Amino acid sequence: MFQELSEERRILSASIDSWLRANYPLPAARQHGPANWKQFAELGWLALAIPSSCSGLGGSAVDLALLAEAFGRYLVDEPYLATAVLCAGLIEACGSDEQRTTWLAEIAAGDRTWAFGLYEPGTQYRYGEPAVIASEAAGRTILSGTKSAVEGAAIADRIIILASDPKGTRGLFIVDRWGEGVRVDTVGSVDGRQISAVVLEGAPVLARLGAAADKISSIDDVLARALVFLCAQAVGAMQATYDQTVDYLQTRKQFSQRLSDFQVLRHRVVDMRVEIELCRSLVAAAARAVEANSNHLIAATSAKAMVGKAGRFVAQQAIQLHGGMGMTDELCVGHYLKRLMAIDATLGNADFHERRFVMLGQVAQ
Amino acid sequence: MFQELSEERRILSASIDSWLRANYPLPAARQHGPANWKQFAELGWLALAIPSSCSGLGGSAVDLALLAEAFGRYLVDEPYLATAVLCAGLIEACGSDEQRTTWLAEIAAGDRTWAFGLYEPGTQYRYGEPAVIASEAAGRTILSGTKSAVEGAAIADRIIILASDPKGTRGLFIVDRWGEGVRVDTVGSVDGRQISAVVLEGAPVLARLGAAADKISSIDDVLARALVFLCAQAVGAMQATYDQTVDYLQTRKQFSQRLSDFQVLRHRVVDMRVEIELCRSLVAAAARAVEANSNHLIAATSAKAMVGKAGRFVAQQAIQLHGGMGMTDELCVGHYLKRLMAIDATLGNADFHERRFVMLGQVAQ
Amino acid sequence: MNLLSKPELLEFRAEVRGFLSENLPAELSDRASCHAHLSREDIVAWHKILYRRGWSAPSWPKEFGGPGWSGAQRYIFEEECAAADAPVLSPFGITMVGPVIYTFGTPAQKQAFLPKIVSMDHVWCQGFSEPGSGSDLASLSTRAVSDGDDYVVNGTKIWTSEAHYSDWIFCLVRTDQGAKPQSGITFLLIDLRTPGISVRPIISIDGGHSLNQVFFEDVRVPKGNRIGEENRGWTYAKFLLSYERILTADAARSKRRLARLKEIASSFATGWLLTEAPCVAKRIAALEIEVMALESLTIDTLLKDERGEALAVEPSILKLRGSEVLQRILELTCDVLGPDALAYEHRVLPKGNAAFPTYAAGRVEEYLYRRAATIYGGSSEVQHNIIAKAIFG
Amino acid sequence: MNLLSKPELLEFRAEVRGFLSENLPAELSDRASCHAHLSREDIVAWHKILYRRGWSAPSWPKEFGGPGWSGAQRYIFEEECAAADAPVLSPFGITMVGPVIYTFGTPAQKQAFLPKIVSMDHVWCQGFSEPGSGSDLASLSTRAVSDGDDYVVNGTKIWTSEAHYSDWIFCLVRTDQGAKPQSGITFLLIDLRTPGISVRPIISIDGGHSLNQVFFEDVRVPKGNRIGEENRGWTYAKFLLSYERILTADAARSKRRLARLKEIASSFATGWLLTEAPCVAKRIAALEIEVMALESLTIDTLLKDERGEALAVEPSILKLRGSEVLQRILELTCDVLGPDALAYEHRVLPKGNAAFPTYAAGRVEEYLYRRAATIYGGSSEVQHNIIAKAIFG
Repeated sequence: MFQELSEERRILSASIDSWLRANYPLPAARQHGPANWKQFAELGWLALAIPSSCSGLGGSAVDLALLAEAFGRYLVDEPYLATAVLCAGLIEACGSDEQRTTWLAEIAAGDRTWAFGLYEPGTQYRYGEPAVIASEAAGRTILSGTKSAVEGAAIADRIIILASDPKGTRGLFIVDRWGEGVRVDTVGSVDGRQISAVVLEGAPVLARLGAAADKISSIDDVLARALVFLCAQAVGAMQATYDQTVDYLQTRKQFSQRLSDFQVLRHRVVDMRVEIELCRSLVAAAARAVEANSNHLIAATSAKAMVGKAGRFVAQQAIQLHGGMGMTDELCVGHYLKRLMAIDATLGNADFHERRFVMLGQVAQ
Repeated sequence: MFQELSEERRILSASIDSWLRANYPLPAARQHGPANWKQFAELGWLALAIPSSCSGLGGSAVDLALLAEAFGRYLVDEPYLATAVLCAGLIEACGSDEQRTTWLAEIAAGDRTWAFGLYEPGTQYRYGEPAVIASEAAGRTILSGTKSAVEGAAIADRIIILASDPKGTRGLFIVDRWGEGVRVDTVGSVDGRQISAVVLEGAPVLARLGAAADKISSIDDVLARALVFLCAQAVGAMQATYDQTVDYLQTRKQFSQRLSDFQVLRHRVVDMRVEIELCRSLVAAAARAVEANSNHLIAATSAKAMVGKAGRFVAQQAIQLHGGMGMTDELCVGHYLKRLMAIDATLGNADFHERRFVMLGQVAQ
Repeated sequence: MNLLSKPELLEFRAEVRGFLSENLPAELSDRASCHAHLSREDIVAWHKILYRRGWSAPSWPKEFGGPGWSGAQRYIFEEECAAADAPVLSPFGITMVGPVIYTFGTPAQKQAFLPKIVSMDHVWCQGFSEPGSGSDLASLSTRAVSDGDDYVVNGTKIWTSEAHYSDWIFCLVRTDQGAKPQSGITFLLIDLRTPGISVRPIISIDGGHSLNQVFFEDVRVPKGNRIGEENRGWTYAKFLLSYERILTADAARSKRRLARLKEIASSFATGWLLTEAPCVAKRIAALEIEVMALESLTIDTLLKDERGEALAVEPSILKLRGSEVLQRILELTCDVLGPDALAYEHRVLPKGNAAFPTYAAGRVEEYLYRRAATIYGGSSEVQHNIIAKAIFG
Repeated sequence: MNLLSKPELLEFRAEVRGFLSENLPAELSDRASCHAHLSREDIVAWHKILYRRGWSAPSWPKEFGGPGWSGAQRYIFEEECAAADAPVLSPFGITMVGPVIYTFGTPAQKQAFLPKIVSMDHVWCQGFSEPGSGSDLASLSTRAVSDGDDYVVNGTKIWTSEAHYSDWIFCLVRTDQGAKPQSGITFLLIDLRTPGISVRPIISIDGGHSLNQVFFEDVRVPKGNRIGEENRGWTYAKFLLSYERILTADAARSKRRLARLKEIASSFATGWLLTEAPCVAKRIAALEIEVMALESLTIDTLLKDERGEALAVEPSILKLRGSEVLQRILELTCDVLGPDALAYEHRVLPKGNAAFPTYAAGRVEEYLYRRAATIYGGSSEVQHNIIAKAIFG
């Protein structure tokens, strides 16, 4: 994805790719479960973005992007983003020293998984005014309300909840996913993973992340990193979709010609390629911006907006070019479409990020 | 344009076409001036939409659409819309009996031309709250303010001005284009015609159209008819653009093949054709709706929105398919593009009419 | 639409609407609005309700059990059924093989098959496509060899919607290997319970099951089940493909899809980012105008057909643009759903939890399943080729 | 862009910006922003201002009079020039024939031509296209027949921008009728004042004059003005067409166009329909993001080129998408202008009348003239073919 990579990163990238190719089968043949997660821990992937001071490898957004690109290509569906990017990022940015030391080490080791309850029903991608309320009852803090579109909650140990206290101050509160007052309603997601609503009915808070409420602004920084992760995944998925389509057109004949001889189909593939090259470059730029912490919000938002549209275009065209074959669950193209749709819908779709781009002040009104 | 036409209308349509083909040369060879206008009067075209009770032929929106389609095809650039559709329509809808009898007869005979000052600088296509003010001074009503984007004002005899009196009541006031206090600033328009700003500096009002201010609501009805006229013109222009492009591709060779053998170019022409067929059908439906006075506002707005986008698409593709040749002023395709752009920008572009469609209540919010 | 506002048509519309409101079971319209794949039971149940009213074969002449409607009436019926979320009638009997049988069939075939198509005692499916033939239909390779009074059929058909619960399949088979691709083809009607036939389900990308692959191994088909002459099947297939293609724009159903989209968008209008509301409304407006144009061209074309004028490129235009617009509506629906487009169940989403709003149920599934709309029934590329041929030769 | 934020590059940017603010005459930037067609005087004047600073041949090595900039510096220079509305440098000398001369020319040719290109004492134009050859360049038919120390040239070239005020033209001519199309072509430098040359203006759809047709009637061209070998002109032409194609995305100029569009949109934000503002802002955002991607890919490609890696499809992608995005920006500008897009003058619109706002001046002209952006320099269709060939062979 990146034009120039250090030798170290080239090796990382190659090792990720070769492990997944050998060990992570395509959707039809796939098994889920804790085994993969343990493997990810052993490979160091769960520690990738965790600071070296907290049992991590201290990787940046660029390293995460390399991992994500491969995840996109091999359609990895473990809830990595929730635990290792979002929650690890929040703990790092907002946690106390002790919280960081303990919890990040647990994540790096694959001992505990986490989920992040950010959105709520009916407010789409806005999270600025959470309706989940933290209140004091019988000497303890409890949470009430519903969080929606929570990835990874079904199998998480802990859930971080963004909530307001009665004074309107927002904070990040941790609950035990299996504890009292916590109900997790889970359904399959469009890309064959799981998506949950977390219903909190007086759920006791295990801890609050960090002390100061003002750390809330760090959420946007953590989300920027997560957006780059999603975008890089999309680039990997788009490239794989494209590769399979090129192969298919070269193999398949119709009206006694190879499909790849039809000018209209050739040009369509070119349009796919153009989108991918532009996305790759913009996502790489966003990863560097997040790494450098410079204009990172706008960079991440731009990349997510572009990738959301391009991903759908590329996958839709791949299916069209595969004809009826593209509509079957047996081939991968449909799975790539669904993954790309899910990526678009996660943490703000293209529509949302175009509006956010305006709000971040790039477009004068 | 219409699927089924009465014998009478078929003859009208054929006669318009044959006169224009014989007598109205293409842009490069064209002369302007009063001669054409007199001819239009003799042919009965200026009387087409005027009620038979007022020296007219009593034609409906459908008859006007037949004329307009031919005007579009032959790139007629006389300011017919201003005099014979807009102003004649306003006089018919809002005028007193005497005003109707006198002025409509003058229009039908080609003796006087009119223009309509509706829009004002900086408010785009909104005209609900005119800043041109009618006030009383020395016993007469005078107008002050500026009207923009006025078609036909340069050569008109009379101008109808939408203005507010100091109480905010709106009315249609008539001024002498050559009279005191009226300045007409004219520049060439994008399609090689003329567009004016009318600057009113205490211009005395010759008359007010009708008596009651409540007739203002008729403006929308008159505009609906004008929109259908513009749309039908666009359909004629699109069809001519398409015909010339099909011819060009069949004639021209490249890489030892006829251009019309390249699949990508063939499919592009199909996309043009699809737009044209859909526009034709929708515009015909809008003409019938205006004729029947049933759902006519929404029908006219829909047609104008669709035609605005489709016209630009068709003409742009025609130029692309003509390559360098399409960029020269010598061929007609560029003139069609410019006429279609001007049609889009007149009385509300596609953007505006999509919003108006929402406001007319078709889209629940 | 103006052309539909004559008094007798307004009356007809009221009659249809009244019938639907009294006879369409709510649970059926619920399922039809949320699921891309209905069961045989649901499809047959609705068909029979219409059958009892005489409306189960809307395009058929009275002679064979149709209502003998005009084009305008057919469109109004479509529109009202769509607005009421009635299940779509299975096209394979009514729109495809039925007209072939009443046009080219023997008296015995007419008697045997037509009444059961109208009543849906037989559920039919279509055996045209084959693996490897794609848009190039004439390259099919399923063989039928004459053997006494029977043909013996070997080969396979694919993308066979509803085969897993159908009774009969109509097939194109090759009876002359030597001839040009189009001229060695025969049109057969095959009872799916004949020994040697097996059906493999194909799960589509939405996770549902409508598609199948059908295998024929030494399947004996009586020659009495052949339509018309041997080796002339391509003619009957072309007739079939050109029959009743006018309604393929699906304008009526797309209007209903737009109405649903508006319901979803409205539900956000208060809580949601208000600045977004006008932009969504404008995008919906643009699509609604396109659907109006499709509807207008559909009606124009129905009337043209009724006047006996030859149709040129209209059916291809309607299929091409109708399927694209349909997909754009469903795509915008997913956009507007935002995070609610993540949750996905082939059954209805959990009710009573606001995090899984009921308006989302089935929308993403429909988007995925209708991804095929620009592929099936002659792909967009094929429609482009057809229209280009009409223009340039 | 992150890759441009190294301290030495920030410093360079400041230097360029400072130079422009001090040396770019306001009336020149005014004209450049409102007119598609500048006069020879304007183009030469600006070129000479840069020449005095040593910046008139941004992509050239120092050896021949260029500044020896890195790719990043070249992009920054482009960006600052665009932001300041500096006239675009005429490409025919600097970007096209100059590099051909310094790569393939004789010492005498280098000495005679290069300094005058850098100083713009010679204005150059390009004689490649011919009537009838279109995108199929190799089918050209202008002939050059050897006659002693000269060639005698007959034929015609078309779409020759700036020919009416140029001094020299570089041409592809056919010197071997029998050979394959590509192998009988020779590359000649021709003085436009040679007897037998005539220039016919071609007025473009915007009403302006930049394009011409050039006629050659028994024009004698000394063989010393031939580049390289006879019949090998196609090689030099391919080199020319592949040189410095990276900046064709025009991302820097498109950023400026977006900024102008935003100025126009802002001027409506109070009086205008407020509900529209967010929709326009969102459409602008979508385009701005595309321009960011083009910019990012431009910089990546410049750096790749600088590292000496072979460029694959990047230049074609940049040309293809850059020209499309540019047109979409100009199209949206016309949309936002609404009724103000009707008034059109090739000179500036009347000032001081609010009905003809100054922000509208030149915008529709630019839209019309840039309609050619997807046609010239290898049309979008040709770029698609090139990329497809790279993918599929």
